[in-house]
Amino acid sequence: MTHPSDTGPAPVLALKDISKSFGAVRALRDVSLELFPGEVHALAGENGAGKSTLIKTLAGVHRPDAGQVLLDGEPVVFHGPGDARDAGIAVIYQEPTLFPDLSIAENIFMGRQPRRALRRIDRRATRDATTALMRRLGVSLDPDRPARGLSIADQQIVEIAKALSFDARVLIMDEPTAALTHSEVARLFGVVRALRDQGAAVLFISHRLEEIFEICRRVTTLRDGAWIASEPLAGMTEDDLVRRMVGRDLAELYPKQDVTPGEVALSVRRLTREGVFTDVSFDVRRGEIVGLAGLVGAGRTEVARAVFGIDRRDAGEVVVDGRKLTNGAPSTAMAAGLALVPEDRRAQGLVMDMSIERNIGLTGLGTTVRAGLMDRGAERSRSLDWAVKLQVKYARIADTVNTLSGGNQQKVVLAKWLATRPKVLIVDEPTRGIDVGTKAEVHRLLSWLAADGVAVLMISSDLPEILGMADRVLVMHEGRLTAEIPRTDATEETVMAAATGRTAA
Amino acid sequence: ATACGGTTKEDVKNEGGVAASAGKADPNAATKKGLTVGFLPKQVNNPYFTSADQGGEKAVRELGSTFKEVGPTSATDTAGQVSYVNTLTQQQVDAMAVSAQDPGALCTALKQAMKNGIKVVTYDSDTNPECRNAFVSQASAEDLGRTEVQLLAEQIDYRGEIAILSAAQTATNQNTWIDFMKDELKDRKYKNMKLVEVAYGNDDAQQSFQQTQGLLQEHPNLKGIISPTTVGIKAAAQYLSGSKYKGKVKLTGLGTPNDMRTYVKNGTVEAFELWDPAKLGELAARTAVALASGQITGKEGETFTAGAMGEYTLGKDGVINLGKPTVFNAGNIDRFDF
Amino acid sequence: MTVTAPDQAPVAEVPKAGATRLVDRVFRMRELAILVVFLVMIAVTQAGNSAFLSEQGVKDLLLNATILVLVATGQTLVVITRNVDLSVGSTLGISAFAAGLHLQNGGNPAVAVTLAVLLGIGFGLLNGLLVSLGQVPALVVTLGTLYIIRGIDSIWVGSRQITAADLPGGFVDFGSGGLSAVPYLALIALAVLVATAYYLKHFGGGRELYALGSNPEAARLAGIPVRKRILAAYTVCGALAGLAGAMYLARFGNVDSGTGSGYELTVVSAVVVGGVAFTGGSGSVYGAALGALLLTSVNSVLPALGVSSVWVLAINGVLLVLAIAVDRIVALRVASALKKRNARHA
Amino acid sequence: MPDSLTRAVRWDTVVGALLVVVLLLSFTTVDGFGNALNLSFLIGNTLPIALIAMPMTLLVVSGEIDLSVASTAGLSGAVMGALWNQGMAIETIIPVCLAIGVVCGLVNGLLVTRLGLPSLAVTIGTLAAYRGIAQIVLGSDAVTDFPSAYLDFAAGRIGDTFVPYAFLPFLVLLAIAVVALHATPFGRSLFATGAGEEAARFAGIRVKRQKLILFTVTGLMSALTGVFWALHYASARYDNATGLELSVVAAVLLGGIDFDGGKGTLGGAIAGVFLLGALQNVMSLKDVSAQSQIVVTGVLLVLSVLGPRVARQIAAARAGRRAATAPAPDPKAPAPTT
Ligand SMILES: Nc1ncnc2c1ncn2[C@@H]1O[C@H](COP(=O)(O)OP(=O)(O)OP(=O)(O)O)[C@@H](O)[C@H]1O
Ligand SMILES: Nc1ncnc2c1ncn2[C@@H]1O[C@H](COP(=O)(O)OP(=O)(O)OP(=O)(O)O)[C@@H](O)[C@H]1O
Ligand SMILES: [Mg+2]
Ligand SMILES: [Mg+2]
Repeated sequence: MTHPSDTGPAPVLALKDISKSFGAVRALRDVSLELFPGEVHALAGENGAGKSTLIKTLAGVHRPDAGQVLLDGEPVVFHGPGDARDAGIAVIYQEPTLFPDLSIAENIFMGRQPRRALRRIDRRATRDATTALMRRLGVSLDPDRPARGLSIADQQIVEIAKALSFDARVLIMDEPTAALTHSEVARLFGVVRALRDQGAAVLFISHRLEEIFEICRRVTTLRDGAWIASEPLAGMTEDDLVRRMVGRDLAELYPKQDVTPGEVALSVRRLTREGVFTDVSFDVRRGEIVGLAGLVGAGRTEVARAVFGIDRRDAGEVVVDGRKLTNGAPSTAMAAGLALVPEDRRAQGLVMDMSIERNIGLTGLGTTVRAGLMDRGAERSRSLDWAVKLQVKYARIADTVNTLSGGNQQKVVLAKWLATRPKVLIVDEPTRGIDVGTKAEVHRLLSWLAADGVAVLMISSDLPEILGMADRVLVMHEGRLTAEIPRTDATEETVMAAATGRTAA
Repeated sequence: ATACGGTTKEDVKNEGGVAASAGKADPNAATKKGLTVGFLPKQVNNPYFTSADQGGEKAVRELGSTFKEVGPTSATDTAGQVSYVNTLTQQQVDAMAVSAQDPGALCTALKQAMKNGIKVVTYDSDTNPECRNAFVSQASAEDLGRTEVQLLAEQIDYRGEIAILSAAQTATNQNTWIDFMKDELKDRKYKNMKLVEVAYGNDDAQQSFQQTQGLLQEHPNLKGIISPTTVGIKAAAQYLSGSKYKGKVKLTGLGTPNDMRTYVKNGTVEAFELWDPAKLGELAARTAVALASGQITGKEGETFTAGAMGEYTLGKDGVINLGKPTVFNAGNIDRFDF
Repeated sequence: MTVTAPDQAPVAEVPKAGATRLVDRVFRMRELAILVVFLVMIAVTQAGNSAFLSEQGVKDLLLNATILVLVATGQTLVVITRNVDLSVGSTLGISAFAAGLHLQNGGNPAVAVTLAVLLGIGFGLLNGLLVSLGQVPALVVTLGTLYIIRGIDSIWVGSRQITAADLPGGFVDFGSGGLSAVPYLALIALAVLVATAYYLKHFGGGRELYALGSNPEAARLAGIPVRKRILAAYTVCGALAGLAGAMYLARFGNVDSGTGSGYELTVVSAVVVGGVAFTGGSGSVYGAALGALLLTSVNSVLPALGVSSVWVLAINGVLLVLAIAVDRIVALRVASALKKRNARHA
Repeated sequence: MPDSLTRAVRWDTVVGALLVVVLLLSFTTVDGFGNALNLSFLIGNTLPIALIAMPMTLLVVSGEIDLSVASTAGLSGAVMGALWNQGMAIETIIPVCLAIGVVCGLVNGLLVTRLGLPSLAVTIGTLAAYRGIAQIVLGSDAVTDFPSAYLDFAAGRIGDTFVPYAFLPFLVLLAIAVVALHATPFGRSLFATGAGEEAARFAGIRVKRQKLILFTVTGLMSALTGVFWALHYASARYDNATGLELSVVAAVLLGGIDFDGGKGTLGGAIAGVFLLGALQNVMSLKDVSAQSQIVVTGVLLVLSVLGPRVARQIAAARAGRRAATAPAPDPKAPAPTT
């Protein structure tokens, strides 16, 4: 069943016929996998295919129900993440797992800080090592800054630094690039290649297929928890890989319809939040998809938050469909027809302990009401409707969202906001962590919404997505809008030039 | 009877109280046996009440009846005490002896008990008179208040600043005593003594401790402290004995010999006073049985014999006085153990 | 606030000054705020009553705070892990009685203190096991053990009490004695405090307490022995409550079944005033100790200023709210400064 | 079916069932329990806790807590006594007291929502402050002479039934609270806020305003409880209802309300309140000492959290075994992790 190992060395780490269930959900069924030193191995599959579960099994977070984990050919049992770590396995989990109250340096070295005499912690050495790691990744994060308040991208970078600091034999990365922009990804790949050349085995997960083809040599595909294939990437095309993952051919990834923009639906004038962004003005017209690009930390999310009213603005005004929005009041923004799909789905998008039904229902509390009381029937049909439209994969609509895979959680967030039938939709990293199939669907959906007259503002760090979907591209750099590029002129070069502060095109 | 369309205090004054006692006393009635007498102290686990209730238990046994004790574990859990009155009512005891945490709060429940034919005696702390048949007072409030001032005055030669360290601000009996102390101080022989402050330690060791410290810091010329509460005097004594004020600032008040023995012996305290709680409990028990037997009904002027303790006469509002308190000092303290 | 560009600094010599010690500085600032409030309060009182800071006065201030400092130190350990121990008052009471009973029967003071500490450790272990192995909410469990221990204490002690007369003179003298204005008990508390603070700051185990309070799930993934650490925090907390019980006995020379009841609220107040967050992961034992000092001193300051005891409770409450509010405002200022400073340059 | 299994192990259902069992058992086996008088006492004494438990449940569901409730009740009682003594009409006094409760709640709410302070810390502070103000307002007085019509309403029962007059308005309030929490958008948004405040804010829920409303309502209900308390026990003192907050918290916790917010039902909370009340009543009737009752309360609390956990684990283990044997897609059992 397993692909025969074609080259010399024996696998450092292997899984044999692993199965794992959560309650009644069978997340993994007889999956096998071999990781060789000196290779980067991709793990591909749709949302909910079981990739993260597989990784958590390797990392000792989950105990498999059946099957074996083999380390250097010997069967091992990991009783906890500590055991896997001691065996030389470093893991970057899909969701950042930082200690918000501790400094970045402590976050990276927690549990294995450099020691001085009498087992005391050597803080200085810890800090120096962190600075060196940051240098290696080409970022400038202060090692003594607390992790609280880091953007998702920065959190992801700290996670990467943490994993690198192990000098591990096996490096496992679950969507490390989901929140990163191009340049950071390039930097990361540089580091990964160096590690690979030193003989480390790397397991890499990403829903950006071009990344898989760029850095990986072999790929293992999962579908619905079952092993499909393990094979070299050489000679494969993206379409081949997609077919393995979804079991059918994929429609176009960027199905952008051409729409003639209508009147202005969202107008932002001289918006300023001190110390964060300054003097941001732009319009979005009905039927238009406007991309908002920029490097990580450029302030795009902050603009979206201020527009929606999560943060108060210090100056400027926001007009939605002719109505001026009250400062700092998301409820009035919603009433005016604005919707915001936030970037952090776990904290901002979803109430993790609540059911799918109720999460979607949360934006409809004002509408699914009869005589002042909740109309549960209406709530359920509204939620079901949208969950089905977005093809959320779940067992029961009453299950809590924390049992869903990351991508399916993202779909629930989208469903929740589309259900409000917004006039203006702001999406912040809408396809982060979403598989290609779903990504195409989301794009088709956005395109369809625009065609239907919705004004869409799309913030994304996935440049091809911006280029493929946007009618116009706005670019931010260090808290200011630096360029506005029409679809015809938008290329990687022009956008990156504006994003890095070189004179705009 | 409404003023400005509402019910005010004035209107209520006219409603008038209901007399609790009814029927006629038969001083010669036989003492009934086989009764159940329930004791409900302010707080169980409190050594003072335990002594009192043990006195009560002894007497009830002697009279051939059954004794039981119930009560809350906190002296401020008034609601708990009310439930216990209800419980005793449900259990159909013949009489209950209650030390009320609050003069008003127990009333409804106690009246309910009396309606069910249960005789109610209060001891140590009274309720409103109409809510019980009789009250056994530990000593007349007047005696206690005045003698404490006299005790302290002798110790400080009738001159200097003095202060009072009381329990809670709401403690009814303490407040009555303090009023009598103030009245006593009006006498000309105390013209060189000045009451500078009344502090409240809430019958909590730590708070009483800190209130004592505060008194001494604020009034550097303080010569003496009266603490009419067993917790307060003990805390004050403990503080004084570990401080530079030991022996210089006099302390008196109400304390138990066992609590105060060390401080009397190490010279912190010269003399203090108290009634015998066991005797108080005994008298409460005997009163309860006398009520249940019909020998008294709670009216002023009725008399009954309380075993070896002798004959007692009911005063105004059905109050029975235990007698004068005992003064303890280095000479006699070793003769007492409670 | 100085802005450094970390990228420019050579790796070997990261500057100590400037923003590099930011995390520590945030902590220290919170403690500083409480310290200032405390000092101002003391100064005002001294101005109003020159006897306040006499040798006896200082000694009293320190003695009053001692027991609370000990218990608050233990509580802080637990609160840092995003848990709470409400049973400390009950534990203090029962250990104090156990120690007293031993001494009453002519026992050795050292053994008595050990007994109190062991009893505390026992109850700490019980709480810790329930919380860490049972994985049940600490608030409920320790509210439960608060009642259970208090109940057992009441049944066991009954109406008995230990008074100064039952204790060896040396033990009681130790409780109120000291090196001039510094009581022995305060020295013990100080030693415990400094040791705990040092451990929290400089040892892996201590840092892991912060980590697991900050994000329990991440702590598990980082391979931190979560249960073991929580168990340890509760055990130390119990041990300190036990030790505090022994010190209570020495100090007040008086223990009965009600000793320490309601103390949990005072302890929690001290910890809160000291800036230890109930959401876990932040705060320091020094802060909690300062909080304890502040709270107990208010009770000495008001009487010394001649404020009628009727007012004490209200003023206490208002001060508590003020202290928390001031602390919060300082923290907000720091956070916004932090945010501005961190506007990143790619 | 795992579905019915998960439902069965829901703790609030268990508490409800437990309450029914205790009631049934007590009716048949405990003397004095089943009669109307005792039941009316039981309900009357539990009402203050139940009254506060209602808004407290809503507050806790939304992720906050208010420990100052008992002090607010005390303050409202103290104000009632003080104004009554000054001759104000009771019909004016009660609205004034309720208004004071609203102010107390507002202060808590503003401190929590505007300054972003943790409610636990704030309300520990105001717990002391409100009680202190009550002490300043009423001092050592105990006011007992409220008009009998009001006293009878608060303490009396309908004819010879077990139903206290005050129980009927309580049922109305309870119905309102149940509907508000479980059937309105407001209630739904409370659960969302408690389980994920940031996500709720992103969904356009006005979290701060909603919390402010809750704190205010809690203050109002606490004041109402204070008025009820003073009339029920015919005693207005500054220390009325001291310590009630712990009883409320214990009962609400027992009813399965999660203090992390976002979980629980009002039915469970109220069942918890009456379960504790009934147990205490039964134990007192059975002469279980107050000390042992404390232990029982504690054990119940610990079991209330250990029980569901063990049950969940058993349920999860069963579902897991089923899944392993039968590969057919099956509804999910609750997640064992995170
Ligand atoms: N703790 C859990 N409890 C219940 N079900 C779970 C749990 N974790 C994962 N699952 C289920 O297991 C399946 C596999 O999930 P997993 O997270 O491994 O998917 P994935 O391949 O990583 O998806 P994505 O690309 O969206 O991250 C999903 O159906 C998910 O709902
Ligand atoms: N909740 C927060 N608290 C404090 N600082 C934050 C917070 N969110 C973001 N920041 C900081 O504000 C700056 C701008 O971040 P923002 O998230 O707006 O950037 P962005 O352009 O949206 O980038 P991305 O979304 O790719 O991270 C960053 O330095 C980030 O670290
Ligand atoms: Mg995943
Ligand atoms: Mg962003």
